[in-house]
Amino acid sequence: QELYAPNLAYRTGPFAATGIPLMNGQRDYMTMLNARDGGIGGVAINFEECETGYSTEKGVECYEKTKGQAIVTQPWSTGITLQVLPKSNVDQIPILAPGYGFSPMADGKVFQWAFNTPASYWDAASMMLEYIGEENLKGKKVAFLHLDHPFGKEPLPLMEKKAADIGFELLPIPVGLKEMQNQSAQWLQIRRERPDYVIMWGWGAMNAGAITEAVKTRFPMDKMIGVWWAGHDADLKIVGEDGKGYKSISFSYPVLDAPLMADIQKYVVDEGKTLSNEEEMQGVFYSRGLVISMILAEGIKVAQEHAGTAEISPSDLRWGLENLNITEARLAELGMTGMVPPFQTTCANHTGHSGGWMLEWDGEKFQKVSDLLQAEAEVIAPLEAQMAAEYAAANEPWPVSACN
Amino acid sequence: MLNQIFVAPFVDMFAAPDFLLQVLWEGLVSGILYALIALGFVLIFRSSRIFNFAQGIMVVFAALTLVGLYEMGVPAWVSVVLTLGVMFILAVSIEKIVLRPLVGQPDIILFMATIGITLFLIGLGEIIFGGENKVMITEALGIPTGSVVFEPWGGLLILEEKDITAVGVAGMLVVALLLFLNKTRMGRAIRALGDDPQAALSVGISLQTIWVLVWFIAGIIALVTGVAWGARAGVSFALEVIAYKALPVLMLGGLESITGAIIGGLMIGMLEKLFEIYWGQPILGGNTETWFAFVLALIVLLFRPQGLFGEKIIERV
Amino acid sequence: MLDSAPIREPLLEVNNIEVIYNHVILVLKGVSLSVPKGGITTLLGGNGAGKTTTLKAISNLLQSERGAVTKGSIKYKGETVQGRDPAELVRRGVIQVMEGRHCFQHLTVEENLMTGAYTRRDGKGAVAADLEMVYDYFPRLRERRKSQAGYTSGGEQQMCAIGRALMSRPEMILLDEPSMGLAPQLVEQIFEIVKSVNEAEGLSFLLAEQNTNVALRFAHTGYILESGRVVMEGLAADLRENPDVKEFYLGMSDEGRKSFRDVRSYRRRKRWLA
Amino acid sequence: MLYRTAGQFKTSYKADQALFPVKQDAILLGVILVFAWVVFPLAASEFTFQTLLIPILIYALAAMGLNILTGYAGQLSLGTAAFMGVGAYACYKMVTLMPWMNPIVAILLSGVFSAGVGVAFGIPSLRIKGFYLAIATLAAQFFLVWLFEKWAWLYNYNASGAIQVPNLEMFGVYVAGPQADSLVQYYVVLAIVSVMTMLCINLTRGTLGRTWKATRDVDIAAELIGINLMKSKLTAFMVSSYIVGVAGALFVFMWRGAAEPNLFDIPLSFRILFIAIIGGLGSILGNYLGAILIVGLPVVLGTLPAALGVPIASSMVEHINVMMVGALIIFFLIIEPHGLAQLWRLIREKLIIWPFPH
Amino acid sequence: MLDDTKPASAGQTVTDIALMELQNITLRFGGVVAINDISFDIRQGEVRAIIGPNGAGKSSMLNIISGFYTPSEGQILYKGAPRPAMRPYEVARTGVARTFQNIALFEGMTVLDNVMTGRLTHMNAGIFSQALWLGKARNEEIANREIVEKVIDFLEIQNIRKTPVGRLSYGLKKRVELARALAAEPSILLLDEPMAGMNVEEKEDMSRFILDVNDEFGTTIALIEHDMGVVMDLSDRVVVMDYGKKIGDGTPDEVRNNQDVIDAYLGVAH
Ligand SMILES: Nc1ncnc2c1ncn2[C@@H]1O[C@H](COP(=O)(O)OP(=O)(O)OP(=O)(O)O)[C@@H](O)[C@H]1O
Ligand SMILES: Nc1ncnc2c1ncn2[C@@H]1O[C@H](COP(=O)(O)OP(=O)(O)OP(=O)(O)O)[C@@H](O)[C@H]1O
Ligand SMILES: [Mg+2]
Ligand SMILES: [Mg+2]
Repeated sequence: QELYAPNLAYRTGPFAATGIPLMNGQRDYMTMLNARDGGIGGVAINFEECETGYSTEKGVECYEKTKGQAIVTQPWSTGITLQVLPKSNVDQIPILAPGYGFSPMADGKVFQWAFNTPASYWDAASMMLEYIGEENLKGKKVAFLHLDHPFGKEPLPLMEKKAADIGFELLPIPVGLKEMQNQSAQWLQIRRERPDYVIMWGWGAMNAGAITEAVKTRFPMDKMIGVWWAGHDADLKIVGEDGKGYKSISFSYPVLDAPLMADIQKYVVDEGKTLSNEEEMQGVFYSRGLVISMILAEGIKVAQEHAGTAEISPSDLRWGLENLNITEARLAELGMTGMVPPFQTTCANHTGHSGGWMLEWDGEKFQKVSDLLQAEAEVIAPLEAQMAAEYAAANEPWPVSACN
Repeated sequence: MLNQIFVAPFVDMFAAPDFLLQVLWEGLVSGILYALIALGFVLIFRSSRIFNFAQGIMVVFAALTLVGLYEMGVPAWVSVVLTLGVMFILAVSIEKIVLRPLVGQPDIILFMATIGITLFLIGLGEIIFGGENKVMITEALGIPTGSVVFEPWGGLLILEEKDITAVGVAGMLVVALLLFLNKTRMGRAIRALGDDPQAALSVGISLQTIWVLVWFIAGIIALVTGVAWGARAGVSFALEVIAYKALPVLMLGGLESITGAIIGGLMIGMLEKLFEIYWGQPILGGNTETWFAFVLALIVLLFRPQGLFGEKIIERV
Repeated sequence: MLDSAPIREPLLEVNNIEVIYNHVILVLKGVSLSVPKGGITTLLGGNGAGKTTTLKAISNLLQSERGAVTKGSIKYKGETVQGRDPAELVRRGVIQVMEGRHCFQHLTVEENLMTGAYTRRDGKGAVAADLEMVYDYFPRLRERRKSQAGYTSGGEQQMCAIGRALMSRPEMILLDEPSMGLAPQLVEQIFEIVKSVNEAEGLSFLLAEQNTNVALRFAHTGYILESGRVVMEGLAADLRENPDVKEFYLGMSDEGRKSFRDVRSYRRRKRWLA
Repeated sequence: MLYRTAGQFKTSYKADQALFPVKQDAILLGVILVFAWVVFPLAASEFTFQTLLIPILIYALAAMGLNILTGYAGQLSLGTAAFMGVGAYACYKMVTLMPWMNPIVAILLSGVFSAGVGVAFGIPSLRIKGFYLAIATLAAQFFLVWLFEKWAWLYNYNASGAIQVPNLEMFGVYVAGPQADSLVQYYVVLAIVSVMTMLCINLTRGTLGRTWKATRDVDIAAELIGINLMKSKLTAFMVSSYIVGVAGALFVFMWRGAAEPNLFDIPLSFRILFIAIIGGLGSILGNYLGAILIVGLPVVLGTLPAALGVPIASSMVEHINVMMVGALIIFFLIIEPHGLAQLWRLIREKLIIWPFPH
Repeated sequence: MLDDTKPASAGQTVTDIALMELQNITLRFGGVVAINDISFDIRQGEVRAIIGPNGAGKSSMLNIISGFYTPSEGQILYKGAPRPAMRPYEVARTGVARTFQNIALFEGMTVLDNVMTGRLTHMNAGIFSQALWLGKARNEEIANREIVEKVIDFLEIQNIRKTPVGRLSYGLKKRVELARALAAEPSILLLDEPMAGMNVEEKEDMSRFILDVNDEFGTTIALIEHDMGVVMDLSDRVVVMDYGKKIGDGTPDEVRNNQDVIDAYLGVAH
């Protein structure tokens, strides 16, 4: 008996570089649970990967292939998420998209089956601005360097709103999918416009490209902040010392001496079951992979308790993911203290808004340089509600739940 | 609007000449790199009328092999030699497995076959090297990594030394190739083959030898390109898309012309950068580099259907 | 004229070969012939008889047209040629001049000629001397040496192709319809060249021709091919006297040359079809 | 002796021009149609509909459009995906601006827009030939995708820049959007694709088809025997882009449900080109064979290790898959450069003379 | 003319009316003067041969007549009126059909389809009618097919009707090309070396076809050929070119005995 929780992974294609450590982390966590606890609630987890290469088409194929038995879909790309989102109501399978996807998915009433726990892109943008500080932003110019793709455009509504509210100039600079490795035009623009800050929404090969160009253009590194997918150790290692001061917001942090890491070492690495390596395991992305699988595992656990059976259905899992309560105490039990901030989800709140930390590259690795930052719920919530409603209207008939 | 199109950009250029120079330099460097890829294309096209789409992946493959070997502890220059060996084996296998059975087939079939090669190499490469972004071993190869800074008119102009090196190496490569093609027996055979493979066979030009040779040279060019590009942004499979950039360069310069590839590359590199910075970003929302080169090439072709330096298409009945 | 040339040892022997195109189209149905060293042998036959196919089978150029020799053997100087690289054959002295003037369109006439010397290793001087020789044979080519071959007239291209073959210093030339599209005095001239090369250098020729008249005048031996089979062979002189050959290949009736105006649609049956 | 044409005499030119002059072909077609209309829909699972049946039909249609241009008229196009995009975006704008519009009518109309764009980008073909012409289509490819990205009006200014198919109904049944049933969508696609195939067959065997083929084979000679090359090429661009546009609309509305601009980028163009070439340029049947191979193969390869119980990581399967597709493309090009359709033709020729070898 | 409804003007004799007059034609390619101030005419119903050494400019002359080259100087009178500048396909529609020195058949089509392309100038059903295979398109297809079948019968290529032309031998290809040109029912037929690469037997056949076309349909024929036997036997009048210049013009007998022609071309008297 097993629970089928497939992962639409991508270890190939132009985004593989950032995908692999995440997938490895996710996989190792589940492997560890299976080895240590015999799965969850006594049932083994079948954590099969279905390779998408970050291609939406392959993603949909994987979705169709797995949806028969799967209790969850982990689409792993904003494009695939957008594609399967409308189908989730019909197929009734929860979509788990931690830290990515469509920010308004936070609105659980409209997006009953979608979860972007523990934090959304709008959360990320909000925290980044907060970190810089309102006083430092007023009247300044902020370049928003982003992948010209749904993923890169996600935070724009919030950024535009904040720009208007605070009074800074927002300068969106798109990077085409084919220009990821050759961003000299974008960086010439940055040189010409002399922004005070660069906020980067990069992914895959774009990150390394941007960071090397930034170094070359002599843009002050400490004025450059990336989203959490632009905080991959390997991307910064290319420039090493020169990247010192580069920051990235994150909802996860590697705690190498955490008890969980010891378990991973014992049950996975020592058994030769990992696909990762020591260097990668110390990085931000690997540990984020662990966190993401933890969220899924916790959701399953809550669902099992609620349903009273270990063999839960997709709807049970949805209930579980809606009733996560990851407290400090629970994190301690999991041996993950400090690896992710505590958060809680509800039927109406599918994100949990955990908040996050600002990490900074010190020339060798990322260091936590802030206390826990929290996104501005009062700005984000109405925006979420509004865009969720627009989405529902455009996709009539679209079921909306009351959540009570 | 008219002001934005016809006046403002020039005012900008004039107002910050150092910046204009920087833009041109960046354009020049990308142009050289496009041209290098285009060179690989031209050589193969000349000898076999094969439009070798796989040149892009060969660049990635060469660069990854180099870095991979180095990471395994092989000294840098030994890695270079071994990589050349790998490129040679690749050339031989492509000739044996793909080209030989397809002799005399229509152009488009051969073009498709090279796309097949591309896919095959992507799959194989990812199995061997994994998908991670790798750091080019710039320093180990002794390529300078500093930068030269000028301050013309009180402004700032930054030239990376590795870019300067790339420009120099590319220049030498071109001269060598031109001499080879025009002054040697092999060069003539290469051109003959491109015209009429059947007749070339009949006079004893061995397709095998020439094709292996040509693909091997293309492999060397790919390695140089891979090092140059890799030094800028790391090496990963995402690099493969730069192959597309070589297409308009080729068309603009003329499919058979080495000079055309170089001049086409430089023109496209610089013009697309200028257009993007002074027109694209302010007026069109940016990212015009994705299509500018193609549209430019198209416009040129409307006036010269064989490209700037291509061989005139002989039409007789 | 030269009919009485002595029959020497065979240089090339084709033994009962069968050729199939595209795995389905059977074109040669058992062709055998032999070319003596230092002789001019001609292969006659109507359109589609299989002359070109025979020559290509010998020079191993069939492969690129999806054709294959499925039976029989071809031997040059006693060694099998099947499965060898065409380039190797050229090096060993067999070169083909293809039907339909395959010149390298974008190369100049002179460059075209120079490619003929591709396999040679005997130094620039010798090649240059041969280039002069070719120009002496074909003065028209000298005039047009700097033009791209693609822009020369049909006849000029034919000369260029033959000149190119001579540049390889072969022992045997497979000549596919050299007269096609050439002005009469040029045809004569080319055959004269063939003859003088044959006599002076001992070069052997296998000559596929439609122009039976000229071919039989210059060749020593001849074969007539019809629908992929050899229907007649013999000394050129004998062939010329054969009444069927006379009527069907030379356009002669008993009263001498027929006018093309008088041709009736009714014709006597060929004897070998009976 | 199964496949004997001997004895099937034609007594009129009309009969000789019938679609299937050979009886066995007509029977075969009948069998295929029964499968397509009855057996598959009854037997297929959701997964089969979504990953095989529907995409194969749509890809075959797109390839057919490309084949008209490249296979019949000889104009190489590397921009098919962009023209599909035009169809898809046109359809999206129509159904969102005019929600009352019948979705099938919208899909059929959207081809008109791509036909217009196709003709515009086809104009350079009058001067530019061969691979050089590919540049015109590449310019279309990259420019249009850029436009889909930048012109917010096209995607109704929504935040993600992607288009999402709304629920569309026809006679009370959902035919597009998340609520639509795969079976219904399959039938809609099948109907449209069948009709288009019929029209294509008619066009390619008639005057226009001959005009195109003449243009393709020797354009100079074609012009000298009285063919207006401009008209010939532009009609090819028009018809081709129309079909491709309809395929694009079907692609998004009947299958994918949502689309980002880069969906219509060059890999899709190449994919369709593969289908057309592996299937056979200048053949209608080939597009189906090619689509079955190119769409079906990765699916089969992907499920194979699991079915055989071989434990291979899915990323490895994917790597091998990419390699295999590459290798198979080369393999098929080598065994028959003129495509699967030609292979079928050869088999037929063999069957006709069977049991004799020649 | 191939149409049964029209009475065949069989046995038409050569008239004195010039169907086409070429006046002071000069053609230059960059520096090369391919044709240098040549004038001659082609009369209604005659067989007009153009001969000359290789590279003399014969094919170029034919290309000018069929509109593929535009003369650098000079003009063409066709059916009595000066011909304006035209695209080649427009020239074809005025009743000029031709064959090519280097066969230019549509290799991807069957013989039948190739010959049908010759009828394209006579077919004009709209695209919708074709797509639906209804009414006009279908009738037109059948009507033209009948004409084409007559040409095919006439040239005795019935048995290869459905063969792709790529598989044919050279001689048959030439015949198919002739069929394609004939199918257009031209007023003037231009043949560029129709008998190159044929043996006597085949030349005899081809001669018969050419003569029959000329006799039975009254088609005017301009012909380039290197086989003097053929030229002398078939043609009514002969133009001789050398290095782009006209060096002789007259009946076969006149030309045969013209010393310039003998020197430049014939070598020996024929
Ligand atoms: N590539 C090919 N594929 C299929 N059939 C072919 C091919 N080449 C030649 N044939 C066929 O083989 C037969 C012999 O052709 P071949 O060219 O050898 O004749 P030939 O005697 O040289 O005629 P010609 O005098 O016209 O040149 C012809 O019937 C032709 O149709
Ligand atoms: N498009 C062109 N560009 C340049 N030169 C040309 C072109 N067409 C023909 N010529 C030149 O014009 C001259 C006449 O060529 P043309 O083909 O008319 O000769 P021809 O009399 O038909 O000879 P042949 O009997 O060998 O076919 C030749 O020298 C040829 O090189
Ligand atoms: Mg022949
Ligand atoms: Mg000529």
